[in-house]
Amino acid sequence: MALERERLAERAMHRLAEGELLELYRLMTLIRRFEDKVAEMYTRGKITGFCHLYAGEEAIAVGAIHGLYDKDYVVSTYREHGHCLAKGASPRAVMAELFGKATGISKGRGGSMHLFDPVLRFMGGYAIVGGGLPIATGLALSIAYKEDPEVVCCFFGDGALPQGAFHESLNMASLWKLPVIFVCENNFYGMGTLVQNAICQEELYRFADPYKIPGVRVDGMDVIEVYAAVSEAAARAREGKGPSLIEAITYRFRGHSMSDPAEYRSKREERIWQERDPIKRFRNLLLHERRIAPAVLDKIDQEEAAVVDDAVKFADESPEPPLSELTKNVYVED
Amino acid sequence: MALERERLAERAMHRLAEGELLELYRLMTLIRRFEDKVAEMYTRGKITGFCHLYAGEEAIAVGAIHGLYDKDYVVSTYREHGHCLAKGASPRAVMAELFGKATGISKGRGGSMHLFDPVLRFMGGYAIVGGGLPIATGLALSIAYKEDPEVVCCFFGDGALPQGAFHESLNMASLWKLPVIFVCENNFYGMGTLVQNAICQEELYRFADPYKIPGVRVDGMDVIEVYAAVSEAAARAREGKGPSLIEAITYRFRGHSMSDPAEYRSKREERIWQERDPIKRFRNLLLHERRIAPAVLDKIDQEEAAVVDDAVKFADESPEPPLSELTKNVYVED
Amino acid sequence: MALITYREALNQALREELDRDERVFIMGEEVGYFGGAFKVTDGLIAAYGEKRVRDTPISELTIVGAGVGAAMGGLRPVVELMTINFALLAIDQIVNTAAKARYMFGGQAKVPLVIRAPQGGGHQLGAQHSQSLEAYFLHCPGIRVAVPATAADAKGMLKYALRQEDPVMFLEHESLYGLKGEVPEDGEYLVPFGKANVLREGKDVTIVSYSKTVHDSLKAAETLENQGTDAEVIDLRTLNPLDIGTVIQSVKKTARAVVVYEGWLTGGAGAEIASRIYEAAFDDLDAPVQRVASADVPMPYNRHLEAAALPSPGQIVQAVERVM
Amino acid sequence: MALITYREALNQALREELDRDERVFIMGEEVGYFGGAFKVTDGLIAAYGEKRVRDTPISELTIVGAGVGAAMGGLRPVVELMTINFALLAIDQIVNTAAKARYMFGGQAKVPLVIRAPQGGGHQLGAQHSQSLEAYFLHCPGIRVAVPATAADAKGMLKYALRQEDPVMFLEHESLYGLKGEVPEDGEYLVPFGKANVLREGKDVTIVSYSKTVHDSLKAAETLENQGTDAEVIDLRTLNPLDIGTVIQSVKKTARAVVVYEGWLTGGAGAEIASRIYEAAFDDLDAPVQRVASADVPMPYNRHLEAAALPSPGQIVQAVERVM
Ligand SMILES: Cc1ncc(C[n+]2csc(CCOP(=O)(O)OP(=O)(O)O)c2C)c(N)n1
Ligand SMILES: Cc1ncc(C[n+]2csc(CCOP(=O)(O)OP(=O)(O)O)c2C)c(N)n1
Ligand SMILES: [Mg+2]
Ligand SMILES: [Mg+2]
Repeated sequence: MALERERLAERAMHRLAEGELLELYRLMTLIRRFEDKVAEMYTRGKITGFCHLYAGEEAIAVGAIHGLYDKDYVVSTYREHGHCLAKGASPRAVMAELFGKATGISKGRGGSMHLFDPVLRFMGGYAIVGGGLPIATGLALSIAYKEDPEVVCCFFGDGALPQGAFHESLNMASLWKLPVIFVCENNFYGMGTLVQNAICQEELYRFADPYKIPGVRVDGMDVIEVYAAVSEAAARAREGKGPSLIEAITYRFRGHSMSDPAEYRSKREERIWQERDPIKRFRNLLLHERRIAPAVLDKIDQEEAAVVDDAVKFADESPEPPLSELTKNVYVED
Repeated sequence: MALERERLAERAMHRLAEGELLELYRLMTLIRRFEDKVAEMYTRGKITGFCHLYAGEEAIAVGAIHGLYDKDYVVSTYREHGHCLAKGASPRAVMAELFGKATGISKGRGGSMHLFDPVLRFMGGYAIVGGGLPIATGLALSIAYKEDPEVVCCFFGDGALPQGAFHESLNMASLWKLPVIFVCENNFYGMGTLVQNAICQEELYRFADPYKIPGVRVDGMDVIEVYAAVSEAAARAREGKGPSLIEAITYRFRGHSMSDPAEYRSKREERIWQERDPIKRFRNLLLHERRIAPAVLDKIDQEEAAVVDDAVKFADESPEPPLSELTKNVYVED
Repeated sequence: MALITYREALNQALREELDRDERVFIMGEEVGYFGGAFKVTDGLIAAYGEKRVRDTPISELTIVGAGVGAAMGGLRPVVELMTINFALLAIDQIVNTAAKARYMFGGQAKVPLVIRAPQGGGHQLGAQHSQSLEAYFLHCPGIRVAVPATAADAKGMLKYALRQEDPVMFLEHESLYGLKGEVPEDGEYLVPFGKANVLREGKDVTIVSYSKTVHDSLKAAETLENQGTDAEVIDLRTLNPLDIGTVIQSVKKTARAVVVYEGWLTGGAGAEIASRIYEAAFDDLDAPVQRVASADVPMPYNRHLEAAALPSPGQIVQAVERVM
Repeated sequence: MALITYREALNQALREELDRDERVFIMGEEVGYFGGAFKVTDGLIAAYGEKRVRDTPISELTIVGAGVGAAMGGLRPVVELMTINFALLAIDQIVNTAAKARYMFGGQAKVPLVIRAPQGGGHQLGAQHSQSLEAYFLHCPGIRVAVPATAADAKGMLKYALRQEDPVMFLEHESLYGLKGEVPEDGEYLVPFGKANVLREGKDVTIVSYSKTVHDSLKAAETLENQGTDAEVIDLRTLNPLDIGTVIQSVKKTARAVVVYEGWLTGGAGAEIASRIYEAAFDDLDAPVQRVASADVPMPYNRHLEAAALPSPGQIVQAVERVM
């Protein structure tokens, strides 16, 4: 099956125009730079609270969302900066949110774990493990109800599989053939717990079987492979054939959150995964297989660095939400 | 696989002494008579509240619990009169509970849905669908912790499979190799909902697969087949090999509860299942395969009828719990 | 006006709103072919089809979560929880998502979700099937709490719930479904949230209640009248918003108040209502506010014990006697 | 006595009880090798092994349910919920099983289960990670609610919890873990439930609080002292049992009371405490009881908004000024 996946990915690769490939590279680079900068700003006290970075996992958000249409929905977790940026959010709005500013994507009320933009159809980061799956299922139900052509792409971690919500959602989505793609980011850890200490089945995609939906495992460090799998699942969903489960194998390059030194992982393990860095790997592929000039990619690197610097400047200079608005938006304003 | 099951059952049948077979017959007969009498008492207003009868499903409780040792634990649902009687409860104490009397198995505080007897290791009827599975998992954990030789047998309906608690419990029990047997009584309906309208997978035993535990489907109208499957699962559990999932196909002969006329089922369907009546079937088997004299079985029928009449008399004559005890036992008494 | 039951009034409200607004749909366990565990949705699937009236698996957490998602997707779901007791499996999605989404997403998320649930005791259903849990939702900013006591309110408030934008816990009492009352047939009959109803005027004492115990309070008021005490009875209708103004106005007149509800006494809605009365009318009160509620016990099955655990007109009369 | 943190005191209590009673074991997410999300169980797995300190999957409902089952099976589980916010996924097993089993099974079931959970805001963790939910458990007969404010109480109360038979919600405040205090080293140091602690004697006003806001109240009392107001500060320690006697005794002396807590204002524990004060000391009160609590909003992330949403010593001082 892994072979079939790779063949699919290869075909997808050849289908993609150079502009698209560069766009994928740009987005992954943006996310990495963004997260590195967030870490720096966190250390400097500009960002507080819980802050879960996406570095290392960029290929999943970028590949998956490239497999969707603009009007498709995304539902995510507390580790969602990457998904939100890949869905088209302005780095300024996301950074300003982390700074808690009024110009933030959630007006400074949400913070790192609760980004939201209905125009982009980025339907929220949810911080209860497993909490996004029922929401995604309901969004998919609304699509089916309206007979709209969209799909929902729902991201969550390996840690969510032992949650009842995962199973309830898969059953409901399958039973009703809802257009939702469940993307499990298996980075082998839920906080400090190894996946095999949390789940009796390490091949997470196998949980699809009893629900009679496709379950596949992809290399989550390969943006094209993720893209291919999600495109396929999206097409299926759009045809009314129901949900899919995609398990993307990945690794987070940092601790669980900014306050976790990840002492439960060995340096050796980290090194092995650093070598599979999805951005480096994709860069090599662009350079050697698609013969893109290094200067083109270097330029993107510089541009994205500038974009992130600009986002920080914007966030820093943005106003705080007024104290007078403390109780605003608990309910609909009359 | 069905064939293998049958062969296993046949072997078990031959292993069982005549006394044991008669005991199985006696218990099934007791439960049927008991439930018929409960229906009568309900109609006469002696019993109130929700009341879910077990008629038609007797082979599961009786077969399964015969596959256990006395010191093994049973956890059940709101449809648990049968399990409780099969575990050895006095019909007097159960009937008195339904009458709400101080002599009831739960002192009149629980009612039909909440029978309990720690001495019998009947660890309770739970009325939240799926609610018993985590309890059973925890009891199994306590056994493993104490390195005791017991197992837990947990009964629940097909309606519990879409509940998160089912999946969480299977995962935890498998992960920790706990001595628990999950027995799903698939009677095709959760209230008025057909199993295929609630679950995307009709072969419920297949949910065992991703959890890497044995999953089998047995004929729940065949007391010996159920017995054989549970004995096997219990042996496995006692050897430290962990949980099993057994799906027993059955049918409830009455509505969901005393207030449900079951209009969603066809008369034809009901007739087909009446023909598979587990007690009639077992009676035939005893008469024809084991050459037991009809008079022996008739005598049991009469005795159990008398036992049930006696239970009603006892319940009726028993005292109400005193009003002064309204707030007793909310907390430990000092 | 027509004399119909609380159950029929709810059914009528659902029909009218299903007719009026295509985005309205119903989902829950047994709401379709079974007609609802308490028959509130009876006949709706035949009239509106499986798309508008959807039977679900037994998966409370995901039923509610999917309701939130569907509401965010632009629909107006009515989620029925078979009884409030099962809401405890779904309360994470109620408290952590439905109630918070608008605020935590900077005012950009809309969750016009109505969660209907029968609640209450009195039918010997035992500890796990007899609870009244409105206090849990009252103690959660971001979600409205409706507790109608009459057939007319059941209709008008449910219709109102479906026309406003906030999520709502719509709590019906199992003992009220058969209660008849005059209900306007008008398809535009709405009872807005946050307006208490003075059901009986009186000058000696204010009895504040909601849901089923409103009727116990009215019964108590009759007994009191015979004893020469003239009680004012107020039905709050919604706990969030809470129309404390109407209550205070009454207390300023009577100088005495009794709060009656069916939830457990300790930490129940009555403590909040009483506190608000004291805070706004301390100097007007001639006696401490009395609370009449369920005993702090898991509901016993035995009928006499259950009756003793529940609030009753007799207890209300006694509470009034204590403040006179 | 040793000067140690609240966190260390809890750790010590767990060690001592693990040593004392073989039936005691700990289970929860990250309690083992990670040492607990807040490091309360740090080092325990190394000392006691995987049997006594068990890492679990993320399955709150079943973790708690399994705790109930294990307790029924004769053990004394300490279940850690990583934070109280996740308790909402498990509250069905808390309310419908743990709290009810003894009563509904006629006094025959024993559930000596301790559920530990950090709670509270103040660290910009946003709406889904900043709640204080003690009111949900206070409003549920059958389960004790412990809310220790000091290192010594953290130790003594946790040890007491593990030696009594009722299920307990043991709620720690995230902001208190680093707080130091003198803690008896005695392995038999127990702080029994239901005995409030008068932390500061005063004659002008009674400030009643628990958990973290006890410290805000003590700070406010200092400010008040400078202003010439002599405040008595009472730490309730447990909400169930609730030692209202100690509070009433104080109020009879001061004639004024302010209740301070971090849960949401509406429907919070403060309403219950205030109601009990009125009911027992109405004639002694010179002013209505004031409640100082969190604003009725999902916790905002922005630091200034969060600070404004939380109760503070300044607000307590103002509340006292209102009753003087
Ligand atoms: C219901 C719930 N339980 C516990 C937590 C605390 N928590 C936050 S993230 C996390 C680990 C999740 O791991 P995983 O799903 O694999 O996602 P990852 O962080 O690896 O992306 C835990 C336990 C939570 N937020 N929600
Ligand atoms: C959590 C929860 N949701 C809903 C109910 C209401 N209810 C009681 S029994 C039942 C059907 C259960 O069906 P099944 O599990 O197949 O058991 P059966 O009654 O067929 O034995 C439902 C929906 C409940 N008791 N608990
Ligand atoms: Mg992970
Ligand atoms: Mg069934």
